[in-house]
Amino acid sequence: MNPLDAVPPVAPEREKLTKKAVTADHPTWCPACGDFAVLASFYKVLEKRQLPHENIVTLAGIGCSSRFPYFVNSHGAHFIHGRSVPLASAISLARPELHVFLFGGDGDGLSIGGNHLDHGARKNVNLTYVIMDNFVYGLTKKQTSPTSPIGYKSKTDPTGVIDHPVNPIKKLIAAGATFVARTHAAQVNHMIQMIERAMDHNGFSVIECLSECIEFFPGAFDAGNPRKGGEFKVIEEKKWDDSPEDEARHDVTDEIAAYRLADTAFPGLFGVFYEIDRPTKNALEQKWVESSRAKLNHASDVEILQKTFDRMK
Amino acid sequence: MNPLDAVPPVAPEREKLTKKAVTADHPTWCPACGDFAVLASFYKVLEKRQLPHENIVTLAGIGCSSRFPYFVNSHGAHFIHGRSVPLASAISLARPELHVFLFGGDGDGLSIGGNHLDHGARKNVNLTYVIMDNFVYGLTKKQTSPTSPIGYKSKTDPTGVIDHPVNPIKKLIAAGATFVARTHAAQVNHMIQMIERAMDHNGFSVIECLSECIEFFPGAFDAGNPRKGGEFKVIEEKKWDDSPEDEARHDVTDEIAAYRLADTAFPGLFGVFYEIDRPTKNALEQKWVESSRAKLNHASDVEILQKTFDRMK
Amino acid sequence: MSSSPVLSESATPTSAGRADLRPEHIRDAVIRLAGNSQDGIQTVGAFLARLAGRSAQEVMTYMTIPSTISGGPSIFQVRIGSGEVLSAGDEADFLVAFYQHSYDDHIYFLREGGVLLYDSDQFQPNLEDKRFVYVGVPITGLTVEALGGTAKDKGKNIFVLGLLASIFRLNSDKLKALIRERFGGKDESVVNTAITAFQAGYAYPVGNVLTHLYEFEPSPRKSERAQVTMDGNQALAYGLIAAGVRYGAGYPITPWSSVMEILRSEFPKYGGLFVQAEDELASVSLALGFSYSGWLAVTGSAGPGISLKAEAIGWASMAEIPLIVVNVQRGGPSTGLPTNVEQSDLHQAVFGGHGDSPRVVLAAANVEDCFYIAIEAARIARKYSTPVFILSDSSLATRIEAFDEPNLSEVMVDPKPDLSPRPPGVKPYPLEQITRHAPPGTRMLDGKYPVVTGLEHDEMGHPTASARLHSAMTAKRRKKYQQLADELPVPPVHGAQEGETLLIGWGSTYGPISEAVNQARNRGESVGSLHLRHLHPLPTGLEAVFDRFKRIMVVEMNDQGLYGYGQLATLLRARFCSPKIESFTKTDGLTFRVREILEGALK
Amino acid sequence: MSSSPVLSESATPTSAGRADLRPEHIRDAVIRLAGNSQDGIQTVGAFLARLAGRSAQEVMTYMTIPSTISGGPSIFQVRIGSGEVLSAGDEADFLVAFYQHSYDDHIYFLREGGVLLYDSDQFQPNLEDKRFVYVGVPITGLTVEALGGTAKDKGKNIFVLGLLASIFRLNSDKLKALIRERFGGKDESVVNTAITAFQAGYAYPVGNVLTHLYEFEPSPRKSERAQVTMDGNQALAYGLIAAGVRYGAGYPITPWSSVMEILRSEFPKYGGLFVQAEDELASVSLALGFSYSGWLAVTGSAGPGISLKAEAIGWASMAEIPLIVVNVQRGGPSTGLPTNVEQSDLHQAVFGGHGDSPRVVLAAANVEDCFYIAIEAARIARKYSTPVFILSDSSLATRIEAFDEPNLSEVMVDPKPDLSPRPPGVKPYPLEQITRHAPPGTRMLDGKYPVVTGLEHDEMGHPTASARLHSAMTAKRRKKYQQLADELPVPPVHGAQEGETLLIGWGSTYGPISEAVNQARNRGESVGSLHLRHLHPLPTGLEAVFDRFKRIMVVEMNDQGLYGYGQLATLLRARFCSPKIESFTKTDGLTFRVREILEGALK
Ligand SMILES: Cc1ncc(C[n+]2csc(CCOP(=O)(O)OP(=O)(O)O)c2C)c(N)n1
Ligand SMILES: Cc1ncc(C[n+]2csc(CCOP(=O)(O)OP(=O)(O)O)c2C)c(N)n1
Ligand code: SF4
Ligand code: SF4
Ligand SMILES: [Mg+2]
Ligand SMILES: [Mg+2]
Repeated sequence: MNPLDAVPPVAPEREKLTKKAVTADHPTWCPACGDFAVLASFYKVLEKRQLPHENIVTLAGIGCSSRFPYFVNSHGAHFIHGRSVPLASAISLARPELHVFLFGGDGDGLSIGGNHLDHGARKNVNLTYVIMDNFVYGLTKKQTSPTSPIGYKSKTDPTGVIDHPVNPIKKLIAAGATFVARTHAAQVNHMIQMIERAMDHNGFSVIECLSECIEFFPGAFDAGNPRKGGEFKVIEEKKWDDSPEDEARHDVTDEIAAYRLADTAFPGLFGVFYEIDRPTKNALEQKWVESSRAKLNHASDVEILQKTFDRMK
Repeated sequence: MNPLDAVPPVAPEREKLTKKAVTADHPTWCPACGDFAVLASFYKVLEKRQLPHENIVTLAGIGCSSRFPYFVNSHGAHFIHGRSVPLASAISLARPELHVFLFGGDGDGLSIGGNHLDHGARKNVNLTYVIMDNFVYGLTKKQTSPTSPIGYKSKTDPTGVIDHPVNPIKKLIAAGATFVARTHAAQVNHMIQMIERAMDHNGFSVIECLSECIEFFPGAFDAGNPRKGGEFKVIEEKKWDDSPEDEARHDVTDEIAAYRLADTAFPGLFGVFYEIDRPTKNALEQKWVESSRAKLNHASDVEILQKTFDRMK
Repeated sequence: MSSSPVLSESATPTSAGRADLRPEHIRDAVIRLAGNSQDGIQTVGAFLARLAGRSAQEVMTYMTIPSTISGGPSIFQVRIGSGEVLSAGDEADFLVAFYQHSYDDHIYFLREGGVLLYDSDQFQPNLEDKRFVYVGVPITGLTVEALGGTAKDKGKNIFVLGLLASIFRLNSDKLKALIRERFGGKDESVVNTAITAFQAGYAYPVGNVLTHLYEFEPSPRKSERAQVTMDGNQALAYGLIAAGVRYGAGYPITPWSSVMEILRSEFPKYGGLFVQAEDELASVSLALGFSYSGWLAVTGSAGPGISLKAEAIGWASMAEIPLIVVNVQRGGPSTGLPTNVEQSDLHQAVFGGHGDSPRVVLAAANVEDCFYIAIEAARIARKYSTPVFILSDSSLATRIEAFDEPNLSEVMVDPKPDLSPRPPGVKPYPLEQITRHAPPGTRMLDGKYPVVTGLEHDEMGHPTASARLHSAMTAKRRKKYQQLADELPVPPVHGAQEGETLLIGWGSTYGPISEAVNQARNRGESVGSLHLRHLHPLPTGLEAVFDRFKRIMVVEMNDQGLYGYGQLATLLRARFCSPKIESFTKTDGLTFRVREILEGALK
Repeated sequence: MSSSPVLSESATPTSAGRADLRPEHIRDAVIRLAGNSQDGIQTVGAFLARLAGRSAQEVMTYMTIPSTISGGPSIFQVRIGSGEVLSAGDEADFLVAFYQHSYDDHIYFLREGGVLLYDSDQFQPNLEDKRFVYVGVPITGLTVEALGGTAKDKGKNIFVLGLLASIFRLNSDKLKALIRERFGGKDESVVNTAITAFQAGYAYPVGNVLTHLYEFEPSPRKSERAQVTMDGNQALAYGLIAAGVRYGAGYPITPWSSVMEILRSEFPKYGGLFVQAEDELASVSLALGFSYSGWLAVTGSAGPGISLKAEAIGWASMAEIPLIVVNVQRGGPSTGLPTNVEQSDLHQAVFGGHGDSPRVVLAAANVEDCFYIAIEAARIARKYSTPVFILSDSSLATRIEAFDEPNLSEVMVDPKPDLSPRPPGVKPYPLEQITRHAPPGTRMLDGKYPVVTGLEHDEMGHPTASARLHSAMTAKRRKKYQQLADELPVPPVHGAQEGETLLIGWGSTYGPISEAVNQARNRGESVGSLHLRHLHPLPTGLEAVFDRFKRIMVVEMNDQGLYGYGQLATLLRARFCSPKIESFTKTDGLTFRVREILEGALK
């Protein structure tokens, strides 16, 4: 028996997937929390892409941002703190027809969950992960997060943060992620673009989205927000039009170049840093499945196990 | 009371620290396991450097390599799998006068322990960590490790490894380690050099040491071993002698350059990839201690707590 | 207060303006403030509690935290008494309602004849309901007026504080002093605004609508020591400091976080350090590193984080490294109810490790005990070189109490590690003695340096698979807890020393259980209670107490379990095999009301 | 064998060369091979076991793994019987010693009159000791000779297999067939070398030094089904496959690893997948992801790894996601004794989670049961949407037994997930029914899609802090286990159905306990035994059985605990509060000998 048998026939009649259809509970976030904009962009993407409703899966760990699944009307799971990448990986591996979306915070993804992020990346499991980075622990009310900048005063660093923060983009590139992008919750269109490109990427696609915690780190990302007098510097990607200008543009398949761009000082650059094709774990494992089943010329489960037992007599 | 009071007066009479003095149980490793050479180099370093015997601390997680502490006659701890970096960090932070050495395998340090490695690195805790990388799980008898190369046949990848392996050097540079080096257990002198430079580095210093698992991955590192027809390519470091040759040499403080060198194909390069000065967590926390105690003009513990209670009346 | 006549008649609103009323004396009042968490009603409650503490009155508070992120409805209840205050009260004498929803949700809690003080700018109560005394005050308007609209809603809380101060004839100077302390440091304007709001409330002619003003009888309790007022997490943190704990590590989680936040700021003053780690696995490992280096260390969390520490705590059992593990319990399982109270982590504390990995489990009975239990935990951890759990819970964590200031010169411990050179022949794991580790930096005069290990080992710490040694070492690790059990005193019985029913409790239920015993005895029942601070091992000799009662009823805030018994009840039944041990539990995420115990456990 | 007269007289070596001896018939023999793990004595043992299995004989093996990395002394013991074989035997009838140390360490285990077969090229035993029959064979030399020195020590094991084949008149053709199967696939020379070594051993004129040859009586047991021969980890892995489990994730650890290695290779054949994760936290999370996606999944480990899975297993309890958690127990606590056996993780399995997080705990009684317990675990996990622990241990993991081939067409389950569209109004967490999740990919016809969660929730899965709902949901989560308890059969009592003593056991102690009961009854005692496969919840109605016996003695391989009771004994005392429940435990890291039980539990 092959799990793929399990794919349900897409039922005939399908009404359009409206924003209303994908909207669930009203978010419990603080008014003006950056996360609202991320949610809105996700709704937009779902409306635009019209995926089969039942094949959308929204997953998260624990945190303010990780409350995401309650606000999206789709199959979903609100898991434990920091372990959502392996949870999501399994769903993607067992059910390739599903669209696996994962949301969470900087603490969830880069502190307690940092190792799973790296291993999910190197294994290149096919899923899309948006890290809603607010440089702070929101839900637990203002402790230092792995991305909190030096000097930021939190409840656990009352005199200011002293630990060198994580650079999520460098971390992801070094770990072997095949799609790495960065966006800003104040830039809805850019967010939508990034989410769409991430979901179109076949592999482990991660977006760091700067999303302001109004309550505990207001103004954190103004420097990247023109409306707040900041600058939203977007990465110019190569058009491969061998124009002279193209020289200067970024080759998203160049790992070293991507790493260098990730070194840009705060607020840093936005857009796609890195995108390559590498076989997904989904494909590699499926290949193994097929070759093993071919060797057994697709015998039934009972036949296969019986053969094994016969060898044990 | 200040923890530093706890430093014991170095007792007067000190006989020379001989190899015999630092040798403990006979290693339980398989004959010809690469780890013997790492142990021998460590003995050499201890003999050479003549540290106060009681201030040497040898720590490890779980694995063949992690049995290290039993074979060194020094204060030591054999901890649990994958958590030795936080254990060691605490010892370094509470007892700055100690020399904290940490040993372990690729599974211990890069699989289950991968997150602690990154956070130890960014916090720049002052300790020296030798990752004895054999590209396999030795103690548990031949499962895939995070550094096992694609195609390697293990008990958990009978048809050959399919997951993209970790590049420990890239991982460490991206995480913010302040000293990152690589060596080979067949090159005792190079190992000794690297260990000495690592211990002289003030900060989080890590050495990836290719150490062959004779039992489950024989010949894994021949390509880096001249005696086995391989090549041991050493990184040429800048001498800052503004000679023309120096141009081509590697600037160990250049993060991007170090990252590029780490991209060299197997067996890769050996030597110091990256070394910078960044304040250690030890120093930063100690500064905080001193300023807070100064503010209280070094009142006694009872006085400080009493003052606090007075504010609660 | 129910006992005292004052305020007991059901009065109707009156506008008779009698400028100053002769105050009635009261012994005890339960005041519930109901509003939104943004209104800073916690601050008001805290001020009242602090004031009570300063006036040598007993006080206990109770609060709820909204489970939503962005604030929302929340209450703060403060009970002030001239006599002993054991619980936050089953019903309110005074309800201060800021909004319609506050009124709707909490009027049930106001006792008949109680006073409803409400913001008449926000809503109108049902004045037809003659059970209550209604005092409507345009709180919002008057505050805005007083502060010149600048501060919008802010300040309402302090205005109400002024109101209450005049109603209860509280010492306004002491209160203003408290306000200055609290807001001092921030810029002057903040202090002034607060004082202005307070004055406005204090000056409001509440007499016009109220038939009485009240005054607390001077407290009879003559204590030579001043009182300190704080919540349970503060008491726990300062208890650890008094216990000589100087190092620790943790990861944030409700309701543990404030302990780590305090320690992070306080330890450096004492030359120590608390590290916020990347997760709970790292934090317990750091704590073990500190302990190994000679400084008994603390780590802590709530249920989810404690689960993650299980493996490393097992190492502490095996390697015999001292460690303090704080579990500020919340509703479970899994993420559960982060802001509600429950006592459902006891079994995990006792049995959570793989293998036979004995550890010590203690629980704090009230806020004051949070301080002393920390000292007891450190004493045991050092003496027996073992991990020790301290169980607290979210009600203790957030509850404010006033208690006699501890005598620091007596209780405080000097934690300096023992780095004195060790004579030849010391064994790291002697079979016949309790393990005493030589921390790194200690010279071993025979030149043999020890390795501590999680593998089974011989007396020298070398790994062994010897059948004989594993049996012997397992027994060695067990016996020290049996020795501890014999050393522990049998706790005193509160109330009847023998008779019908013995209530047994642990942790934060101490107050309501004791008060239930008092009330039951007032109505003539022979009831006593035994409160356990040492849960594992249990003190030797409890049988003797059990024998003196017909029924033994264990009262706890957790589930009745698959076989009908709560977690402590299960431990006691396994230990004593006495069928008379019964169980009364609940799982509604709220602290026990005295009435619930009277009706549920003593029916 | 002790029962049969054969081999019972103490003979001295004889050189009387009687070419062919009339074989004596025997019913049962215990053969212990003692050498180094490098010698491949496991292979010899496995061949003998497989042969016995094929000859419809009962067989049980026992082996030790050296705790050092680089191999070292190790034994493999095989007991073959024409009658029922319940344990690997308390003493050996035949000892094959490869080295001096093998002789020194194991001669104690050879019964009086037993045969010592030794490599006379390696050492000389003490021939003065007249208790034994000595058969010296220059094993090393003859093997080198036979194989032309190329293979050095390699091949000695197969040579010995040949020797034993001739001594026990085993079917050499069947054995050669086994050898070919085993070494087939590798290049021809390997097979030939092995066959040559076997021939050489088989041809050796052992008759010259032995007074008897032996032959097993044909087995009386007429089973219509053929026997399969495997170890416990294999039986468990194939049981999971038969149970329809197709996905899982794990991380290596002794003695669990071989289960994951088998599943990693086997699942793809069935269209599934087993993932080796970066650690245990990831592996349990992956397994939960598989289960959530509609495929009941498995994760597993030994103690240290199980501790790391505690938090996520709690999520499974709360979110009500089915999951199978295998714990192949080893000596604890902490890293403990990785290669020794112990039953000390029972308490953790039952109580290891924070909060009230009920789960199911099962334990396999023998190798055959490892297969069927997996099927039972999957049945329960699916029916009750719950995490289910399967407890095995390192003795079961490595022990080889032959048992009736399961009837696959009857037992095998089709695991296809139910993705059929759900009618309007389905609630993810109905209070009055058992939770049935709709996996992703399932159309919800009312357009409302469910979120599974670790937060307390209402029937729709929305987070709630409602007091009423938390009580109700806690009860909902509890009641399904009470329902399961009522559904479980009371296990049969082995031996006396009433009388003096009832022995209670769980897990791998089934064999020795049953054999102890048989022997005790032979000497006239009224003893029975009850073996529990369902440990949590316990089947309803055990009291009735307990009432039929005067004493109840729980026999387990773990510590007696702080209060004198092993882990199951503690659970039973808490459940039944019966003072007649006693406890007999040991912690030497070795399986029970029948004699130990007779002397310790039935004295
Ligand atoms: C195992 C565990 N540890 C700790 C917590 C407490 N906790 C909840 S959310 C959180 C971090 C929140 O920060 P982040 O992930 O950045 O999300 P945000 O709230 O900022 O969106 C923590 C520490 C938990 N729920 N579980
Ligand atoms: C929590 C936990 N998980 C798994 C194990 C089993 N285990 C012991 S060592 C090891 C990995 C060994 O590989 P590595 O770290 O590379 O060390 P090596 O033996 O290769 O030197 C594992 C998985 C364990 N002891 N504890
Ligand atoms: S606390 Fe911060 S992150 Fe959380 S909801 Fe409020 S604003 Fe958003
Ligand atoms: S198994 Fe491999 S790593 Fe372990 S001791 Fe043997 S050779 Fe060394
Ligand atoms: Mg955050
Ligand atoms: Mg390795």
